[in-house]
Amino acid sequence: MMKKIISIVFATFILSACYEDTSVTLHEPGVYKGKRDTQTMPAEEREALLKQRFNQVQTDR
Amino acid sequence: MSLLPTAMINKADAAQRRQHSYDEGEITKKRSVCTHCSVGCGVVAEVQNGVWIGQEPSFDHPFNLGSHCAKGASVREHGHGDKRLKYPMKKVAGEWQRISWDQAIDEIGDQMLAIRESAGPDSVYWLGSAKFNNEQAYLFRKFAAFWGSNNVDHQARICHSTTVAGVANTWGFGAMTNSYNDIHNSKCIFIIGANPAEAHPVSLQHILRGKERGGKVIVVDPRFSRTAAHADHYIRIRPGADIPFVWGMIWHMFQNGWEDEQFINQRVYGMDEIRAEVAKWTPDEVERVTGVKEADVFQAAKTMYEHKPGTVVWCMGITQHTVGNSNTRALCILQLVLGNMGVSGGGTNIFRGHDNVQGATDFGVTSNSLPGYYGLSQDAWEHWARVWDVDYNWIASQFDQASYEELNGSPVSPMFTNGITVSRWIDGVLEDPENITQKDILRAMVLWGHAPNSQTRGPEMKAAMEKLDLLVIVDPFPTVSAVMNDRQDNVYLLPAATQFETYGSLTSSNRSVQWREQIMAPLFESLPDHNIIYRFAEKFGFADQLCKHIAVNDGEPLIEDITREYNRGMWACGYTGQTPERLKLQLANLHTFNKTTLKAEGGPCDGEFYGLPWPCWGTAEMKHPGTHILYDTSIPVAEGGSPFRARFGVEREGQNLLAEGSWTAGSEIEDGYPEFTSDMLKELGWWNDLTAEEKAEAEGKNWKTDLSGGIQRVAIKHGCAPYGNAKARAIVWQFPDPVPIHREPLYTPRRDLVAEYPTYEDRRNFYRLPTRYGSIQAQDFSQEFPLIMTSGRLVEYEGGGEETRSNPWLAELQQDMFIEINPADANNAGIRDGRQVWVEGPEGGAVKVMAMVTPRVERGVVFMPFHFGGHYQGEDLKDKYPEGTAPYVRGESCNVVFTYGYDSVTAMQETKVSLCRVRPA
Amino acid sequence: MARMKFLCDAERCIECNACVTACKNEHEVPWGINRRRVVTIDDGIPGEKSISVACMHCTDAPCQAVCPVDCFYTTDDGVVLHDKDICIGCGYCFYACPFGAPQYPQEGAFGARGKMDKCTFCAGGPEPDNSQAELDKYGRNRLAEGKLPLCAEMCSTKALLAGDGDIVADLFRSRVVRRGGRPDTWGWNTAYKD
Amino acid sequence: MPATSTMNLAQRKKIMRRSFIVMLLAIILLPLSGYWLMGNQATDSEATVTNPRADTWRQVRQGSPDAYTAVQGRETNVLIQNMGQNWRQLRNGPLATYGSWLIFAVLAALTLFYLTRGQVKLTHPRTGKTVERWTLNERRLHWLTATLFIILAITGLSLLYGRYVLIPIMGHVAFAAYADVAKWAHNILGPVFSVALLVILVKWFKENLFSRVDLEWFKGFGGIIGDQHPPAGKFNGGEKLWYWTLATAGVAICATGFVLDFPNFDQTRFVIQISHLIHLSTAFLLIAFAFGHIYIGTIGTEGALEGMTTGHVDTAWAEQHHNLWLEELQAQQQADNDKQTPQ
Repeated sequence: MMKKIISIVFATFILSACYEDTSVTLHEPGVYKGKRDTQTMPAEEREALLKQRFNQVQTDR
Repeated sequence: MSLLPTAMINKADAAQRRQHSYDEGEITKKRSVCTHCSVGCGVVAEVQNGVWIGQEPSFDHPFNLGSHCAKGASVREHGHGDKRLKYPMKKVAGEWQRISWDQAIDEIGDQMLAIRESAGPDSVYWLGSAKFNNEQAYLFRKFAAFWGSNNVDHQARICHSTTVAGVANTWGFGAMTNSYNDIHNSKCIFIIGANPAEAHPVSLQHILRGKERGGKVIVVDPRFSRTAAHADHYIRIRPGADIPFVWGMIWHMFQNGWEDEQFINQRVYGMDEIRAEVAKWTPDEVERVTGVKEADVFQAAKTMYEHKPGTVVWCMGITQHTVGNSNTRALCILQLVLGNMGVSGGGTNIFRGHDNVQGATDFGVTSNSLPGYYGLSQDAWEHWARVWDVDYNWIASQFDQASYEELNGSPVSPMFTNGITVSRWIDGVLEDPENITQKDILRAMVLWGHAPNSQTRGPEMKAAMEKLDLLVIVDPFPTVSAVMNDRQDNVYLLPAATQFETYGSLTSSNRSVQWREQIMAPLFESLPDHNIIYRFAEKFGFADQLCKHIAVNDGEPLIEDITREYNRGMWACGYTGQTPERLKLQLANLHTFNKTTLKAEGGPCDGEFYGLPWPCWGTAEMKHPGTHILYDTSIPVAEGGSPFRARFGVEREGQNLLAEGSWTAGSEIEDGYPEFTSDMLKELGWWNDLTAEEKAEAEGKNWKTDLSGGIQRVAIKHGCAPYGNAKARAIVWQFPDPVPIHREPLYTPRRDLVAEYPTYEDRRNFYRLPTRYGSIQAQDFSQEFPLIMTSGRLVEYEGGGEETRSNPWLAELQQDMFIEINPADANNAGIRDGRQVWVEGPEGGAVKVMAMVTPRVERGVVFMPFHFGGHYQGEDLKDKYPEGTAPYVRGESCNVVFTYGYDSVTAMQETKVSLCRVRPA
Repeated sequence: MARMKFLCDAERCIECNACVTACKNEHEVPWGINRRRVVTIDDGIPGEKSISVACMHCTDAPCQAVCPVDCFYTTDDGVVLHDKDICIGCGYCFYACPFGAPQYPQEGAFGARGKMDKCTFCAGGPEPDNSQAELDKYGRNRLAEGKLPLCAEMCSTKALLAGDGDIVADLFRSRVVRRGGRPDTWGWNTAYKD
Repeated sequence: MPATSTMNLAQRKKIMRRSFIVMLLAIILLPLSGYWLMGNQATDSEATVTNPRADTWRQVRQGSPDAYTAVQGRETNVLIQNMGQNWRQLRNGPLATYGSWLIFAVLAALTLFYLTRGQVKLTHPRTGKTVERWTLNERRLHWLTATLFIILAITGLSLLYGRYVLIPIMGHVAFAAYADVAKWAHNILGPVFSVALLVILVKWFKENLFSRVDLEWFKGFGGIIGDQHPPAGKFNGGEKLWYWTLATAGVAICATGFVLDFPNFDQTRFVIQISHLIHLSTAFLLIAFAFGHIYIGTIGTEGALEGMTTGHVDTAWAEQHHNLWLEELQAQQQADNDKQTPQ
């Protein structure tokens, strides 16, 4: 009896090592289910801004 | 150990980081300049709550357009300073103890005063630094003068002193003649003894720009470097055979009539002697001595002739030789032959090493000159005494009153004799006092911003450090000086602030003077260098003299006042127009400067060159724009034009030394003329152009000593250069070798050439010390030590490497000190790539390093970077650093193996040719 | 829509490693993790070429294809990012990536690698733009500030270009025309399909 | 036929060794075929390129072992590793597809077999007399290994099919839990399984050497088809085949598992990728075999399971399935008895 209890406790202990995070993400093949990447500005606006930056900084003098 | 995967960055770590935080405090931008090399790249720092939290590219900056190399892109690490020396420390019975600044200054000062009493002021060596800004460098030289010694020097001695001497004696000023940006206009870029891709990476932006605009790149180097990889033509040369190679090129030029006859006739003196010497260097002889095939030499010569204007770039590969001064002059002559001087895209572009080594040189942190290359003559002292507004006799009384040398048959005070050089300070300690031409040996050494591992003869340096009575290290880091010796007592470490923790001006390699803003307050207990200088001055009792016209706030001399003071005295090399106000205005208007011509187009600085590159003549009110390209006669002096300097008289042996038929645009004297004096103004009838105050000051003075600037103003008003209009000298008659001639290195493997091309005779007194040449070369080491050893830089590290090896972002990239060795040599010695080897030198030094088997070096040549330190002959010195200050990466210093050898004019150390052997460890 | 791309001009790259340290600086990347690196081929012999390489933000990203937990996503700008909260550190993306981009903070027994870390094109991660959480996990989000990746912005010779693929290509083409040769858009065949 | 029957043990061993090597080589080399094909294609397309730098880039694609990088670490000097894409395609393509087919095919075959043949019944009624077949320790060892095997198979498959197959089978919540836990369970239990397997292989090595008896056993299809009961010792031919599968594929899966599980020994990505492909291939092989083993040991054969649960089997069962072993046991007992009688 004692052995059983010890082994259950031991097994629980070992298995607890496999535990990583309480928040569980439900996976679906090929579907990203993480946090949504909300961007501070619309893509078009950013595109224009980045183009301007590129022309300012990466051109050959 | 946890098996659980943890997030890369946990919260506790994040809190300790000095990183951007989005929700606290306003972010301000500060503009500074990278402290790692001489290009002078602009740095934009983002500061929040006094913490340097971000680094942005400085796109407006004309030099780098936001670019950086590995070092520049990592300067924000200075804001962490994890491995910095945090407070003053003192070694007592082998243990480092924390002490206060007051205690440190008191104890050091008392000991120095005692040494001064017993051994004279020359027994304390004040070793300064190219890491000072201009104001600190100037104040440091002034401080040493007030202490009463010329035993003051800095790294320029061991990097470009031969350039300064050789180039200045050829045409007037010892500096880069054009600019990095001007290389855009070069049609041929001839790089010899330089590896800018690793030592000055941002300069490659300009070089490659020139290349893409049709310029040809020729690289001459013993090593296939990263620069060589971008060359159109790479030529491998035997180390130490530069003069024969250059003469070989010129041989082809003379042979084919490729020289610029008109330019030589108008603007060059002594070319006939050069012709005679060059005639000896037939293609066969060149190949025998240099190992370069005729076709390569011919091709290089032809390319330079066909692609004009061409520029010549050199660095330590040329300067660090016993014949360094001759090397630099030979290259000047190459440009004179081609007529490539004074034109955009031409010139000698000498890339300097430290961010402010040009400035520190200009401000005379050298044992042979006062600020502004005035020298050590009585006139020079009197000039500076007037600028400083102190009694000349008081300064003279500070010096040792006895005489140890004779000049023209009469004894001279140490005040007027060259001090010991930094390259030889160890001999100043170890040499028999009988042989030293000063009162006593060196007893106290102040290493102020200097890495000892950048200097040769490591074991002897260790002995010298141990023999000293007192060793003082002033630096942001403990440096190798703190650990390489076995001293148990009387070592002091004083924490200096970096240039990011203070502000002021600096001079980049192209002579541009830039202003830095302060990014953050000094970290920990560190102090800016000028504060420390002031503290010592207070201790020695001349603080009031030192800062007579400089405001002092809380022990900090006001930087702007120092700038204004040197503006009043630096006439000789044109540091008089760069006032703090003008420099700050430029800093605020970086975007208005053209990125190739460096000239402001519109805006408040309209017409000025970026950084007011010296010479920036006259007073600031004259609004001289600075001189972008030296010796350019196509524009008026008032707009930055200049002829060659009349520095060496007007005639010699019946030959005219002044220019003939050549003058700067708009010059009213349409021929050569000597330097301007008050008498000359009177002769020319221009005296009355001076104002009454100017007349009073200028009477009896010359363009260098007239503190009113009137003589310069009037000369320039008439389109003339204040320093005259002369020829460049192809022969420098007062040097040991007036015509540069080849001399084999002291440690040469080519014994067959020694008889024909011997080195100099030993000298009894050279910068106060006996110096050996022939006695070393007489011995044959080449059997036992068959490999030629040379050294150089890595892109990740700088100088002695202490600050860069303490920067984890850089240190991670180069974790092992290594030696490059050709596969053939490695196989012969049983050496495998990545294994440890012992490198042993003929003077007994040995280092244990990692082998890098690579075709970068050819058979018979090995290469080591010189940035490592913290190991000594196989032993890791980690435990000898004060706690928490050991750099992330430590390794052997190659200079433990490097040997004796000093340039015949400047005592530059020889680090580019020596001998060694390598065996598996 | 802009399609962000990297391009390293091998004719200009001098292996100065500015890109590597700029990245470390900007994102406080710890020792041992290198989101970007420079590789030199034919080192020390004529023909030597250096290339700076990081995550190329591929069109059909292999990492995305093999990830067992789908922690990758592609932004509107074509930047391939991942969610460290989902990543299980299995290492598959490292096996699949042609460029060796994925990095792990540790490499221990039982496949303990920690959360994967890689170049984000300075675009952070799924946390709100410019939030402290994003900064801690992924580094700074320069794109959200209207700036481009710092490695390219600080490149010493302007060899490394980063930005909208079309304008990057245009600039590069003009350089190639000036040099008179064919373009070597390094890695583009491997990384990009459009 | 006579030739086969006269073949001696050494020859058999030789053939076995050879076939084992061929198998292993096939496992290693087959996945490379795609690489070889792609390599050829790449060279073909580049042959037409006239870019002066083409040589450089070809060198990059072929891997340049002398390339330099200041960034320390494994394979940091590799610009493009080609195998990654092949690995991805082989793993996500043929291996995942055919692997699942194999598993379903085996399951279908077993079902079909059960439906047509039914359980192999005891031909003689139970005698009520039992003999000990497996000691307590042997049973412990078996069940430990079996449990680990099942856990590893399920966790392993969940990593491969998580995105395609297991969600419909197990439901979202269960799979999500796996995704976090499965990798760790798999990585930690794998080495334990390896140790257990090693003990099994050592312990039962002698009994599992093939002999002439097994040939007949195989000729009689192990008594599964038809009513004959071919002779067998303690381990019949089928069990020996299972043993040797474990000794080859099982060892391979453990070895490759270690390569994957301990990436901290500077193994290259190529080694890891190949190991992973072998790991997957052998895993499918073992899983397929295991289904057969489980079927025969449980519902396929009357009385078989009790040997592994109670440790004892009825002599009637032993007579039917392992007659030579029973004879041996009885002879042993007889000998023991004889030893005792003189006193």
